[in-house]
Amino acid sequence: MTILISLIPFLPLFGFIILGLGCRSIPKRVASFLGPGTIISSFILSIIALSDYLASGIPHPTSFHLAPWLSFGGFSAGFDFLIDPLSILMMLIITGVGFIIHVYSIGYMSHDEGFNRFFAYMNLFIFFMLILVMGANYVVMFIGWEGVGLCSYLLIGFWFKNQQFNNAAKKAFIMNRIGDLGFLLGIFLIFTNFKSFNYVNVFDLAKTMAPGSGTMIAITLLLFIGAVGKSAQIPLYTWLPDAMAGPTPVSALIHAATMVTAGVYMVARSSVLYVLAPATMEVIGLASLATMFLAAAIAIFQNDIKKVLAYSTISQLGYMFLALSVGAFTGAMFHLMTHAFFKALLFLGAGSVIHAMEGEQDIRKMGGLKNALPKTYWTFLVGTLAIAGLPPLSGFFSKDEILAHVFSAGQSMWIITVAVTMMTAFYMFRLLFLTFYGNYRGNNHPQSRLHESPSVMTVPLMVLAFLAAICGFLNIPELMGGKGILKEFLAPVFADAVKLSQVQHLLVPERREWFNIVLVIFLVLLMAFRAYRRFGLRDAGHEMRDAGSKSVFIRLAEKKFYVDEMYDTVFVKPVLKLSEGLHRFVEIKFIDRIVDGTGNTIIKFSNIIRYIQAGNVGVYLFFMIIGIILILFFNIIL
Amino acid sequence: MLTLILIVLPLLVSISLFFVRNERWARNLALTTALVEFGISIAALVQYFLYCHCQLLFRFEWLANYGISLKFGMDGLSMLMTLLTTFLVSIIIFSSFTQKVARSSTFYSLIILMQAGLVGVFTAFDGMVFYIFWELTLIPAYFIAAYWGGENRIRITLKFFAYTFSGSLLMLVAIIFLYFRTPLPHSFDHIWLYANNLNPAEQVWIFLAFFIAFAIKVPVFPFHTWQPDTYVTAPYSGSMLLGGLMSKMGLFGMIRWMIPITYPVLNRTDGLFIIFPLVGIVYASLIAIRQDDLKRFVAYTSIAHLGLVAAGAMALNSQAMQGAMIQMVSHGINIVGLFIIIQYIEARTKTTSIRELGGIALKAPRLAVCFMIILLGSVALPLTNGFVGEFLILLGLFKYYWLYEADAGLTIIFSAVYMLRKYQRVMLGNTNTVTESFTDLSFKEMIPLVAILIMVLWIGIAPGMFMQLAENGVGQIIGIIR
Amino acid sequence: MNSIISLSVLGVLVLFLGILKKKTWLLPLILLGLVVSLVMTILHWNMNRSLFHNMLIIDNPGVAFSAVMIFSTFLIFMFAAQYYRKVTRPLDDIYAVMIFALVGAVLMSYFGNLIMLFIGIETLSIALYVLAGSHKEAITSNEATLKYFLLGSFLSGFLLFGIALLYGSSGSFDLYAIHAYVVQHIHQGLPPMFKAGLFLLIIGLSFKIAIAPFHFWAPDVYEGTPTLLTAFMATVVKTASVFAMYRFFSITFFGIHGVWEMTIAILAGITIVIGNVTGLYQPNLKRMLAYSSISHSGYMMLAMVAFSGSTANALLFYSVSYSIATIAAFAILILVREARGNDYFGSFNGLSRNNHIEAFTLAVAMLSLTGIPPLAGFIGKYFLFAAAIEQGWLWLVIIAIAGSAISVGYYFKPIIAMYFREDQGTILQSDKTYKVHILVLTILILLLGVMPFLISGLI
Amino acid sequence: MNAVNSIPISYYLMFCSMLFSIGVIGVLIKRNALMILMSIELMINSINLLLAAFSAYSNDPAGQIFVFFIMVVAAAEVAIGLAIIVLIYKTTHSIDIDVLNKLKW
Repeated sequence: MTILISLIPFLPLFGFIILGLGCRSIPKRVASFLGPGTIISSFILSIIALSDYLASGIPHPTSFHLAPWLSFGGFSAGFDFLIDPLSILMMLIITGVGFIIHVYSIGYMSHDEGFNRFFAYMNLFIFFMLILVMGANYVVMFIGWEGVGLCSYLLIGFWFKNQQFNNAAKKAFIMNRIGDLGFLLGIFLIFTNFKSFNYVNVFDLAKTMAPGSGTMIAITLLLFIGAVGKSAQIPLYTWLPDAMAGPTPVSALIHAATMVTAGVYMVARSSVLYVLAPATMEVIGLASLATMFLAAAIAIFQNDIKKVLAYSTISQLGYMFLALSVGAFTGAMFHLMTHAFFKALLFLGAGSVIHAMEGEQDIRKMGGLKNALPKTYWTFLVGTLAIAGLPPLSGFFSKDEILAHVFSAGQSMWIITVAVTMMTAFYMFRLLFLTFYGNYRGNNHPQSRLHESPSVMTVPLMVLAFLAAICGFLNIPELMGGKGILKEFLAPVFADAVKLSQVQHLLVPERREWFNIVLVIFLVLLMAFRAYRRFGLRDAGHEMRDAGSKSVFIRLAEKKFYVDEMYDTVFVKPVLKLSEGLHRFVEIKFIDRIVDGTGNTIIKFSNIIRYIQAGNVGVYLFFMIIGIILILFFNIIL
Repeated sequence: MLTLILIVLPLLVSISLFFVRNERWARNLALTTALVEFGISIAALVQYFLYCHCQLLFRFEWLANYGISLKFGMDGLSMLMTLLTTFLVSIIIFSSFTQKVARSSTFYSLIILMQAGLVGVFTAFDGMVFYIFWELTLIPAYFIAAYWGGENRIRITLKFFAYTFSGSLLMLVAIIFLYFRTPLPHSFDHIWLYANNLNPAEQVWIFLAFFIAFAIKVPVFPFHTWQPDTYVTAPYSGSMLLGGLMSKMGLFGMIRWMIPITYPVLNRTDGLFIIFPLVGIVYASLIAIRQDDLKRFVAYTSIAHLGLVAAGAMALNSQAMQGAMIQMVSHGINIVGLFIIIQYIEARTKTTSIRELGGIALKAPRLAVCFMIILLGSVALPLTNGFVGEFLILLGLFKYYWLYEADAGLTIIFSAVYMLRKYQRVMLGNTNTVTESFTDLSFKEMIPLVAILIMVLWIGIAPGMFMQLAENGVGQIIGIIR
Repeated sequence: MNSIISLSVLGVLVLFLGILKKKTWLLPLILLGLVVSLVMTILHWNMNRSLFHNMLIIDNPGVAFSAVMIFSTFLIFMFAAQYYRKVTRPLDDIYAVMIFALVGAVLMSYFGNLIMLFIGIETLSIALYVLAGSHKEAITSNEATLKYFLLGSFLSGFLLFGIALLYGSSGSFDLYAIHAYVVQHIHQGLPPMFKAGLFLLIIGLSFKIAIAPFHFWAPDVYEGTPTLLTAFMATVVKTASVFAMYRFFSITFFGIHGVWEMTIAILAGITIVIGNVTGLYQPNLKRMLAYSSISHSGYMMLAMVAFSGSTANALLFYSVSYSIATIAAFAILILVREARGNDYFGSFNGLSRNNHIEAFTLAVAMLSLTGIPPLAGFIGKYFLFAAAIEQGWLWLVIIAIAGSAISVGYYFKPIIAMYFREDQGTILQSDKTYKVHILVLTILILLLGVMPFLISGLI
Repeated sequence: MNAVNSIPISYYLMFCSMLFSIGVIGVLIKRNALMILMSIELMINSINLLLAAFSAYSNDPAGQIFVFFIMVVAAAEVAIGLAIIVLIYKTTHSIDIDVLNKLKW
């Protein structure tokens, strides 16, 4: 069994090595088999792992010790894997969605000369992502944590001729690094308190500790900083929109479905620690609310199809963290899953659109594509409905669960959340209508050349659309007579957390819950309708007309609230100035001058005292007599 | 015995090399010597692990009535550093084959002499012998840098020599003073020196002397100003020797001599002296961000990285010190790798100015990959050698004082910033007139880099052996401190 | 004793040969005679006897040092042939005077009586006055000899006065008698007259050693004197005077401290600073070597300051290493001066291109003088520093350390010129034997560095 | 004998010291090589006198023997000195010591 489990991550690694070494020698068709092939096989293995887990009488988590790694002073952090529902779920998502996207990429990247390199990177990413979720201790998780960061760097800057893209990649890596420092500190704090890195030992010890203790809050906050960096929450979210520079499949896989959700996974994984730190939960709640709202607000005013989706991703991640903050861990994971499906679907759809438009990404230049790209349109529509949260699509169920929890946790938070849901619906439908409805506005690219993508791209779309449509039924709440399969599946993971949870849920009467659901659906539909009224029927010229009357808020939102600019002036520029200044003034003008100065002073001194050697006997005699007198004086008179 | 051979063989070879006039022979003789040395050190390693960490001691009463004895041995620390030395010297000599060297027989004889000195420093168990070898390395280093160096090399190298030499003289006084504070009969043997009976005040002075001497060698901020110029002006082999090995002498000296002898000072001052390297980390990282010359850039990064190591060494707990040992090895490997890459780049483009470079990755994917992996090593990505050491050091510092760790941890961010910046400017983007005709690495050029990459990944993925060596060595030191 | 006789005889023989115009026999005879007397000296080893009522005391330190001085003279004569190649007239007089000077030096290393000390010193000095001026045509040589003579005889006046006072207070010239006197008076403090005598004696000797502020003659005289004889002054004379001082202390103040240490410590400190710092600015090697010799006499004073049993050893080793290195440096200097007319550092440029051995030798000599391990110079410095620290003269050692740090600045000038500056093309004329001699010196420096136990444990 | 002993030793000492000092001062203030040479002779002779006196007081011949040695040596010194001065005079038609300062710094 250990072999099979360990094969799950190492098959992609194997693929990476083959593709990486033989980068230029391997023909494309081989690569296009090898790349997805490794993923599908590890997907199958994950299913085996799942079945094995379920089969084993009373399901219990199993951990495998693969190899020793760091060992010092009796402590050790080895390559250990933990197989429990949480990791199995993540593995399935990663490999499943990963496989679909790989297949899609075969078509999408077909014309790129870096084809093999692309698949090598993608495989490497899958490897690290699996390491991240399968690790049985925080250090192994950190390996994956940093590794996926590296892969996202490599893939964002995939077309490295363009320095803009490279900057985006660099930005992503560095911002992640900032988070990672927090994460690392968290790990150290854990180690110093629990004398171990292993989840099991740590949580067992943690359970015994008093809730709300300072160290616990510190640990969780530090870990959360890591999550903020990885999952693009305020204040470290600005890298994600830029990350759209990468090829669209990358955005779908890394920056929507999997990597960015690592933070959510990590918090869920350490749920035991988090429930013991209510203060941290509060912080997470506030941060996520702010992120949700801000991102949604920005998304409404974006015109780049991928940017809209990027901001929507940020805001959806906010949903998940909100769920975590109110202790709805299952809800968070559920939304993570559904979001993985429909956001991947949306991105791939967008990719197909871009592919058809031959690189055009500005939705103002699109419109009326639904005739040209029917498959893309329908799948995209499914995705939109799903994310907007309309029944019976997956998004409805996951959002509903979160909303329910939020409502029971606090009315005010609920109201904001609903508002964000409405905004989500609005910008998604805006995107949909601007892209596929109205009449074609592309000026530099004739409508005649539009063409539906090849089936290697559209089939994945359909698969994802199907999943996005139905996977909500995995977890139908009791309210609707479902029995929450996923909830039961994940229950053992979160059992302790739920037991220890500090969040007090006020009991909500069923009728009220039904009311909320209906209300939300109604509001969403309303938004969709408004979006249709504003964007669905329009033609190009009209779009630009009401550019005049814009409130301040809108202007700010269009400029993304100048956050990037602020960071640039507050952090980037000062650092560069400092670097310059330190070198010019401190290094050369001060420290080095002291060093050289010592030498120069000695030489000057030498130049002075050598004139005592006047060359004149009289002077010599004089000095000698002085010396003699002094010596005799000090030794005899004194 | 092996230890003695390790030291004597290169000495003899370097002397004989002076008289070899045929350049090709000189080159090959030098390389073979280096490889044989490497082989011997491997043999020593095997022996070390087979016979329960016996210290391979060699002892000869050199100046009996002055308490000086030629005592060499191999504990974990020495073994680790010796392996590093022999490995890197082979790499350095081999990588120097790609370019033409004037009076190469002298050149290689100096390098081999340097190796002898380094091995002596790392294996000496006698204070005075340690000092003698310590100075012995200075001569070849100086001559290599000053004879085969770049512009205004004379001034820079003289500064380098005078600066480091004054530091060492301080250490000499300290060692002699220490000698008379050892239990009777006085001896320079490290065990005697450890068992000194200094009073607190004397301890402080001894500590300062050692600290300054080692800090200049490493170099630790603010004693570092000789270093960037020297790295820039020295020939590549010289920069590699300086950055890869000579800087380690300082850190090794801290761990082997300074800390066991004067740790009470570190305890009493409560981490005051860790602040120097910590400041250096941030300071050098910040400066590195805006450096235009690749060699100067590497020089500053090495100040930052070694600052971290020095901090770890002085944190006085086993994790940090063990991490420091590992990180020394990793840094040696990485910096040599970086210098090799810069050497190749300059050989093709005749410039090390980042402003003029760019888009090399398009022309030379192999070089790009090697550069990227070594870069990852030095930004301490997990599964590369950089991570293992830095993780332990930071963990140890964290146990020492969390704020120090927070400061030192900034390297994680800064290293990413400057490394990626330079990588982007040099390798990525579109080619320009300078890099238009850039050719990818030849097989011969690949060999040293591949060897380095193997080490980078080996230490990163399976550090077990290295960690055990480090742990054995550090264990004794910590045992003394406790 | 025999060595003294043999040397004197040798001198006389040399003069006779001169009369007989047997020019070619000169050097062989001298070298042979030196070897013979060296052997005789060594035969005195371990036969501690005193001659003529303690006028001369033959003990191991004396033997060792006189052996060193004879050996140095031997080395210097090795280069005489090359140096006086161009000179046609027989040089019997100069050689003879050198040998007589050596006799004086040997006397100084055996003296057991202040009279003997005085005679030794004067024999040495008067011979040196002649040698300094031996290059009659050169005005610099004349100036040198005049300065040396005036200052020398002036200071020997003080020396004499000191001796007289010592005699007056202790009633004897015999060192042991003086020792007895000191032993009985040390407790209620030595009378001022005795002290005055003591310090005047020290002053007189420190002039010969060239200790600040009595060092002024050294640079000028060294520069003006013919190079070969400068080498003689810098090595033999210095060794003799330093050892004479040491001998005086070691016998008269056997086991007694604290009368003169502080004074000499201060003088030594000043000397080290002045020698090194002033040397930093010198544009030519010969004058630079003068300052280096000043600073080294400062280092040797550490042995007087840290006055204990082991310092004789330290002093011996130091003077050996110093003498060899200095002679080597002068040997190269002779060649360069011959080939390029002057001895400014500029004329050393690119020496390493065509003259590997010469360049290497000079480099080694310089490094040894700087005190870089594993060369002899380092071991010598180490012995002295160790002795000084053992006696608790840390501050003085710190000054000495600073001095040697500064000394890098000038000792490296020739190295830099020879190895790192552009070639001048001229090749030094030096025959095989000369090269061999140079190599011997280099090997000696290295050997003493690697195996100091060869002579470190002698006395 | 009595004649000698009738004067206390301290007088000799003072007298000789004065003579010596006079010689020193002469050396210091004179610029003429010959005069300096003479002053030095004065110094040496004062020492001779002192030695003689000492030896007379501590009935011990050594001092007076030493005086003879000193005289001999002094004679030799003077001989050399005069020779040197002559040499100097040949080259630079003066015996003023200030003329000779080619060698300095």
